[in-house]
Amino acid sequence: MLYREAGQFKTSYQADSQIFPILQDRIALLSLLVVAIVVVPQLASAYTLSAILIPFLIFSLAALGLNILTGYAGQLSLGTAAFMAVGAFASYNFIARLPGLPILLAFVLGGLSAAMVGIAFGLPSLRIRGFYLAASTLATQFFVVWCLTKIPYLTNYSSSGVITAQKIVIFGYSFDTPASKYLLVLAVVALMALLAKNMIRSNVGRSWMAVRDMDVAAEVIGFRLMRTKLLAFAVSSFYCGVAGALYAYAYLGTVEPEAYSLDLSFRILFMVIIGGVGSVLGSFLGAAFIVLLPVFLNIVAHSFALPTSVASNLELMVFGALIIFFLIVEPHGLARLWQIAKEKLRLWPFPH
Amino acid sequence: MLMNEPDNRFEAALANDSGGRKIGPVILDMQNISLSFGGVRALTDISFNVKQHEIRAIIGPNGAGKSSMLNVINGVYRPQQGEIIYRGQHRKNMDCYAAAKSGIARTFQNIALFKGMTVLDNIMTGRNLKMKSNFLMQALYWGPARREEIEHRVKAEEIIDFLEIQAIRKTPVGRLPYGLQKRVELGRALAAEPEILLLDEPMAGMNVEEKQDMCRFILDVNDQFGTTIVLIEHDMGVVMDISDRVVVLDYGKKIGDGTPDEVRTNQDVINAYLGVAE
Amino acid sequence: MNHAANTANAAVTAAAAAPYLSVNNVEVIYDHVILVLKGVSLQVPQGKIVALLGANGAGKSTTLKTISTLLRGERGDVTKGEVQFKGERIDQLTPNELVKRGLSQVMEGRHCFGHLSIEENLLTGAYTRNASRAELKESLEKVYHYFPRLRERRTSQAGYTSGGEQQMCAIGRALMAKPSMILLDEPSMGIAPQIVEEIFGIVKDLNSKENVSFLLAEQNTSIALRYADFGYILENGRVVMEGAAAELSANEDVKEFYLGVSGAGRKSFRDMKFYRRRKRWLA
Amino acid sequence: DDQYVALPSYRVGPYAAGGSGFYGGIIDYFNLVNLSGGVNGVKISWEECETEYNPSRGVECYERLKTKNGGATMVEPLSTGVAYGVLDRLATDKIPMTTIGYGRSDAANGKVFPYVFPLITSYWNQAAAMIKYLGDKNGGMDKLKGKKIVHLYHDSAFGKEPMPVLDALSKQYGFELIKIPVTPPGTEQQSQWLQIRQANPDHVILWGWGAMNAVAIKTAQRNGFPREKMLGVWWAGSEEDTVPTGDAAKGYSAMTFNTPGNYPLMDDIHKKLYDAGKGNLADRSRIGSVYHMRGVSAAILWVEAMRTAQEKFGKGKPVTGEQMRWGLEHLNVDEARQKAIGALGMLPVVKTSCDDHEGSGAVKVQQWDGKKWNAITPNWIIGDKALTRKLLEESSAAYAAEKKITPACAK
Amino acid sequence: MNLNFFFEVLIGGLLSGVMYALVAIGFVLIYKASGVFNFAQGAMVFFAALTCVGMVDQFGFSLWLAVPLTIVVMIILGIAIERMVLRPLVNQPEITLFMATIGLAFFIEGLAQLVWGAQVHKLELPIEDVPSEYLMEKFNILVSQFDIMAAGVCALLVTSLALLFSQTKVGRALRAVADDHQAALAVGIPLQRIWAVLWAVAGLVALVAGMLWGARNGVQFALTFVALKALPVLILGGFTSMPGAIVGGLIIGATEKMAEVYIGPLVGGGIEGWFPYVLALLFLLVRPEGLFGEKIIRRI
Ligand SMILES: Nc1ncnc2c1ncn2[C@@H]1O[C@H](COP(=O)(O)OP(=O)(O)OP(=O)(O)O)[C@@H](O)[C@H]1O
Ligand SMILES: Nc1ncnc2c1ncn2[C@@H]1O[C@H](COP(=O)(O)OP(=O)(O)OP(=O)(O)O)[C@@H](O)[C@H]1O
Ligand SMILES: [Mg+2]
Ligand SMILES: [Mg+2]
Repeated sequence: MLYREAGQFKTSYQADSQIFPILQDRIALLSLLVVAIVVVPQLASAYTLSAILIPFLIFSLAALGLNILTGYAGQLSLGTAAFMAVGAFASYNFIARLPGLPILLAFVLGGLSAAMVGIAFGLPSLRIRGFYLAASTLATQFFVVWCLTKIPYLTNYSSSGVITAQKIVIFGYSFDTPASKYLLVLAVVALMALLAKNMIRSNVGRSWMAVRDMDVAAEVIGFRLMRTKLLAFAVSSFYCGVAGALYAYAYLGTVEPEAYSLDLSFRILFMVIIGGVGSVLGSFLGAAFIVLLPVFLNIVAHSFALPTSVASNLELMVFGALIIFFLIVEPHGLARLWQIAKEKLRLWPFPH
Repeated sequence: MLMNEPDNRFEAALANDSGGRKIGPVILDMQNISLSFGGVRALTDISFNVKQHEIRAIIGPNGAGKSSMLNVINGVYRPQQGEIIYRGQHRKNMDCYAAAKSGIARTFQNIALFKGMTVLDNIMTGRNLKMKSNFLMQALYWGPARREEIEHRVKAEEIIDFLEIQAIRKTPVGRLPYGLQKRVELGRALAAEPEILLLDEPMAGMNVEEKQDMCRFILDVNDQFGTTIVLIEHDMGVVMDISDRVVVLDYGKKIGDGTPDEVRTNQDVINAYLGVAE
Repeated sequence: MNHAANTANAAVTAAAAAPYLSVNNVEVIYDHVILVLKGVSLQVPQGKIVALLGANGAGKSTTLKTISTLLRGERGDVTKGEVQFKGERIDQLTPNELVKRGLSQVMEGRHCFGHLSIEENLLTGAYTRNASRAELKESLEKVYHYFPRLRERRTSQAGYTSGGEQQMCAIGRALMAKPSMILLDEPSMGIAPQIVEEIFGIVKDLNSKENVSFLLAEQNTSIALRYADFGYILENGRVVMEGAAAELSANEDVKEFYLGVSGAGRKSFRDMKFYRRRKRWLA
Repeated sequence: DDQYVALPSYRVGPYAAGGSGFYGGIIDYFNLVNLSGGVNGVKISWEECETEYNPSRGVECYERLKTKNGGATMVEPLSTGVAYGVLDRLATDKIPMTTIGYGRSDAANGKVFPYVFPLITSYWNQAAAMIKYLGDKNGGMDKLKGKKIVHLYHDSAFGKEPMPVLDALSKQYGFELIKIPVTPPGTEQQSQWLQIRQANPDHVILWGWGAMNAVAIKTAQRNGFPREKMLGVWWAGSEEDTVPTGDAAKGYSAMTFNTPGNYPLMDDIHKKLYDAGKGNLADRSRIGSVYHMRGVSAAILWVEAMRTAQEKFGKGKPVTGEQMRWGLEHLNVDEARQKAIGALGMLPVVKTSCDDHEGSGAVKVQQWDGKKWNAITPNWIIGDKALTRKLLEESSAAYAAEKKITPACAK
Repeated sequence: MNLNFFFEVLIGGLLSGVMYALVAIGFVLIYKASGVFNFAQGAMVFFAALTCVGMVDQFGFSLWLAVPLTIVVMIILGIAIERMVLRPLVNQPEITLFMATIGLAFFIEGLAQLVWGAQVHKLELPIEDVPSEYLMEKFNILVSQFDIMAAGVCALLVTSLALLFSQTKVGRALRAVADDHQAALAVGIPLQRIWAVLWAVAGLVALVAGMLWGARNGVQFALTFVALKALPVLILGGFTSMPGAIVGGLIIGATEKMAEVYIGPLVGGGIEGWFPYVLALLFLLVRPEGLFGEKIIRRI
């Protein structure tokens, strides 16, 4: 009976509308943050930090962005990587062209640029729905990457069409070790996750979900479809844009536009669906699943001393099979699985 | 009741529980409304009006055009002909947002709740037009946004209490049985503190006891908040008992309009709908 | 619930007619955590109409879905008990096999195929029958005879028809399979009173002329008990009362809570239970 | 102790065919070296990690592999995206990376990119060599005047890379350069080939990668464009690019930095490895294929770098990444050395320095006869190196400025 | 403007469109019958072609033996997919099923390469991919004879599948299933069996597409990408319409080639990647359900 809410009575609505109304959740989250901020940078190896945790956090942020759009506002999108690319390339250009621009501000500007592109490409969503919309968001994907390869201005006329992210320097402190980059990414992601959580529990979040669940009814109740959907596109793209900038600045360093390929869009969509459509936690769980599982499988497969090509193919098959397996066990994703586990724990040891 | 009235109507209603219902002037006037879908004529030249504070029932056989009429009133459908006069304003058709903004709320025949959201959230959505803070403030969940959220939460809780659905406040509505969903839907509409409440078969799929409860809710809303109610219902017992005036549609045409007693004895209505005089 | 009475009653029904359909002590859990049916048992003798009554959320629909094995698609699990139809366990069969064996369900909330026309909807109902065109035509005619409104709308896409029309379509669709037993979930919902009477008339008709058995979950208790032979009352996932329809109609509690008539006869909805709400408001 | 190198490889996904051939070649040569006692007695060890050609998985692989077994001393991702992803990390980690025949051309400047080695040749030198070859073919560079050359390219950083060189040369020699992009992955090229047919060029440079190549050759055939007029880059000149086209590729030629043919070394690989069941390729018929041989060449250069480094820092013990870097910067794989290895002429002579991490820039042209590739230029071709050098200086200077690097030779 | 060239571009585009349609049909088939957007269609095309070629290359079977054997394999695959993936996921939201097909795509890709290796193969069909001499001489227009044959195959496939959907009881049942799984079950439609059959048929369509595309481009992993070319065709033609796939294919094929040839050079080229999507998107703004797709019913 570790996990009980019994005895925790909410005496005010204020208390009840806290982000995490259950004490244990609050404690768990706080300790997780403390561990992430204090312990992890101390103990984790450079490998864990720079090859696992940083991409995990960045992908979580992108997944969160997509989740706002797809999970909360119900607009299926396959253009995530394009918005990330806009964020990255815009940040790059802002810094390159406005010397002395604080880098965090550049990220925000990058995010805003992505939001703008998001709004432009979100316009069709007013008429188009479901898989039709998903397939048309591919237009964004291809068009943006095409622009980045075609317009030399966007890559600052670099001969090979790649951009090299400038060094991250904030208030004179240079973020170049894995641990410092990790902390920076963690801070950005944690802050943005908090903001997302706030939006979702307020009226904006409800407007998104209402539009997702039944747009006609939402309209009748007084939500304006256009504004709600476009806001979702904007916020989502902003998140993806910032994630894209981090992807370039805190992870890859030198990037070509193709790093933001359709493949990446799909991977982020997988994260959202596996983790849980319409769940902030799910974005993190999904990112963990998609980032970590292949690594784990890779290590396992190679420890069996199989021929590498066999191992690689098996890895792919197991990965696919696990996705299906998890969907069968819980179609609403890992977040829901987690929630059920909690519900069970709450009842434990008395079933039902 | 006007939109800019203070938000504390619930308390006000509680405080002076006078219950005196005075039927006022015509608030909504539908004139010569015609609506068709391709070849299907859902409504043909229908006129009727709704007075302030009254309970107005629309009855008629299946496919008569009742739901379509409600859809016209709040702008889901645009009639090809006719005029809607609401609070003195003449319009060719309504628009969903404008309708909601000017105090028209409704429930649907095939429940249209937001399935993925909890009961509380569903009811909170009903209050969206009254929320003023912008999304940035909401994202920060700071100051006015936070206060506003809590203020509205109080209202939502009042409705939850009123409808006696406290126990399921945090349950996702998709999991609720049909009858409770209907109640939540009513709650969502009430949360908007509407001037006119359009109810499309609010009692379908309920047993007598539940219908009694629902009637009570409707009467209370009408009594205490003075809300005008337009109601579609197939249970003649209910319609005859609680409505002030009844309009009868058949095949998209109006075949009767009047007090329950008048309608009950109207031969056309008996032939088309009631079968036997009750 | 009095256990002894339960078994006694079961014995009585069993003696009257071998149960055509029997549900034995079924327990159902949704989503691995939500316990909805807590040991429901009921029988439907051949050629009888049995009504399943109860408040919202009592578990009527769940019971019907358990029988028709449609529960699986809603993440519900039968954790205990068994269902028998014509003396055979059916809980492991697919719905297709059930329909072939003559057990059809009309689901709550219509569930018409929105993009198909009304007539196509009806025709899918005959999927399991290897019927000739002529036979199909005849069955269609029969449904149209019962529901003339459907004939008028036969070429409309079901998604665009009115609520009542969809309900008729759903019932008609089930009839197309020529079942020997029908599970009807709230057939009267959203139907004009005249048609409700007609639907129940059809039920009675099929029952007496074609010996079709019915298990109907219904909120409209008065009409259900008028047409049914036998009734079960479900509360909170348990059977709390059962008996012959006439017996139930005469029961004081049933009268008060399900039929809306108390000692003084039928009360106006306007005056009903004012106190309850009032009390709460004043508290 | 072993000399450990990291192999972030790919054996699944769209480029699996190339990846398995290339890494198979590397591992075969390593095994062969180990069989004969290693490099001065030091055995080579390696670890593979599946990148699926995906930058972010590639970075993870690099980070995972680099700390294994006491630290990796060299890495080769055979993917531009992955190479970019790890580029910034190399100097801090002190691990040299080779990008043989791909990646940034300007990385040949060791003063700016001390840890990157685009060994043998870069895209710019390839482009220059291609024009040189076409000039020779036409009977002299001056004959190029007025000729039409189509640059049919993979519409990406890769395909755009040679443009500065091609543009400069077209101006210099007066041929018309028509650039036609192909949207990746390039499974449909009907419109491009119609355009080409319409332009009726004298030559088509096929700057393709992956599936695009076979499609280009097939589409050329379906549009009746002679394959003899097509000249592919070295990533468009392997069995993987021609075999799937059947006979369509007959007469098609492509650049290469390996001379196809038989070498004592390849015989050894057959005998000592595959006959003993120790070969890395699943399919023996791929031994000696272009990708396989390219892998073997890469491995030869690495082993030579180890040898060179050991000579300076102590024979018989493994060298560190830093020392390996020195070794790579002081390579001298001349003909005598090639002969000793049993691979004389398989690759050009490679001699590196701080200024020149490429070490050669020489290529050959090979032609597909329907069954196999045959070299059709007896000598190694070198294009206008002065031009590429100039471009290289400019571009690497810009990079250095952007990254605030002061160009200098590492010790 | 050179009229002859214009016609070549047009015809070439139309025929390319047919090739796209061939892949699109597989999607339509599954979507129409279950409301599932089958992400694994590309992987199935690859798997089918590779299996067939693998048997020829590695076991030395003749094409006439390999094709029937592959058909058997695809049928088994279809049945297995129904049992292991679809059956447990019946009545789940579309997006869940979509995700499951993504998992499936990974699985099939891995399986194909595990069994047959990563090498590329050539596939030679009896008809060669060279310009038709007849047309060349007669009209001075250059059209590949292979493409003409592909168009014939495609027309045949579409006609027979369209007939299946519109004329048979199974066709009706399939459309019912796409609307509402639960209700389809309730009326006794044997969902499981139908799905198994359907996925098997989709496997066959994948085989046909795989053979033709494989003969055109070689059998290699990139076959999975042809799905990308089919998507705009789908949205333009409508997810639920067989004729839509063909018409959509023709429109997309023709316009994308025209655009690349006539507009491309003005903007730096390479617009084929996004042009069809933008075109389809603009079209959707007019008709949100595509050319022939079923109208999305939004009613309350
Ligand atoms: N898919 C589901 N997931 C979780 N809970 C469910 C689900 N379906 C039904 N329930 C729960 O099961 C209980 C019984 O529901 P059921 O639909 O059987 O009631 P009912 O008697 O048919 O009610 P009504 O008269 O309103 O139709 C309800 O409390 C409901 O919340
Ligand atoms: N969007 C639409 N498209 C096409 N036809 C429609 C549409 N909406 C309603 N109809 C048709 O208009 C007629 C009236 O429908 P409506 O839903 O208003 O009936 P109703 O009176 O509410 O019936 P019920 O009591 O059965 O709900 C019906 O025949 C219906 O099929
Ligand atoms: Mg209605
Ligand atoms: Mg029910």
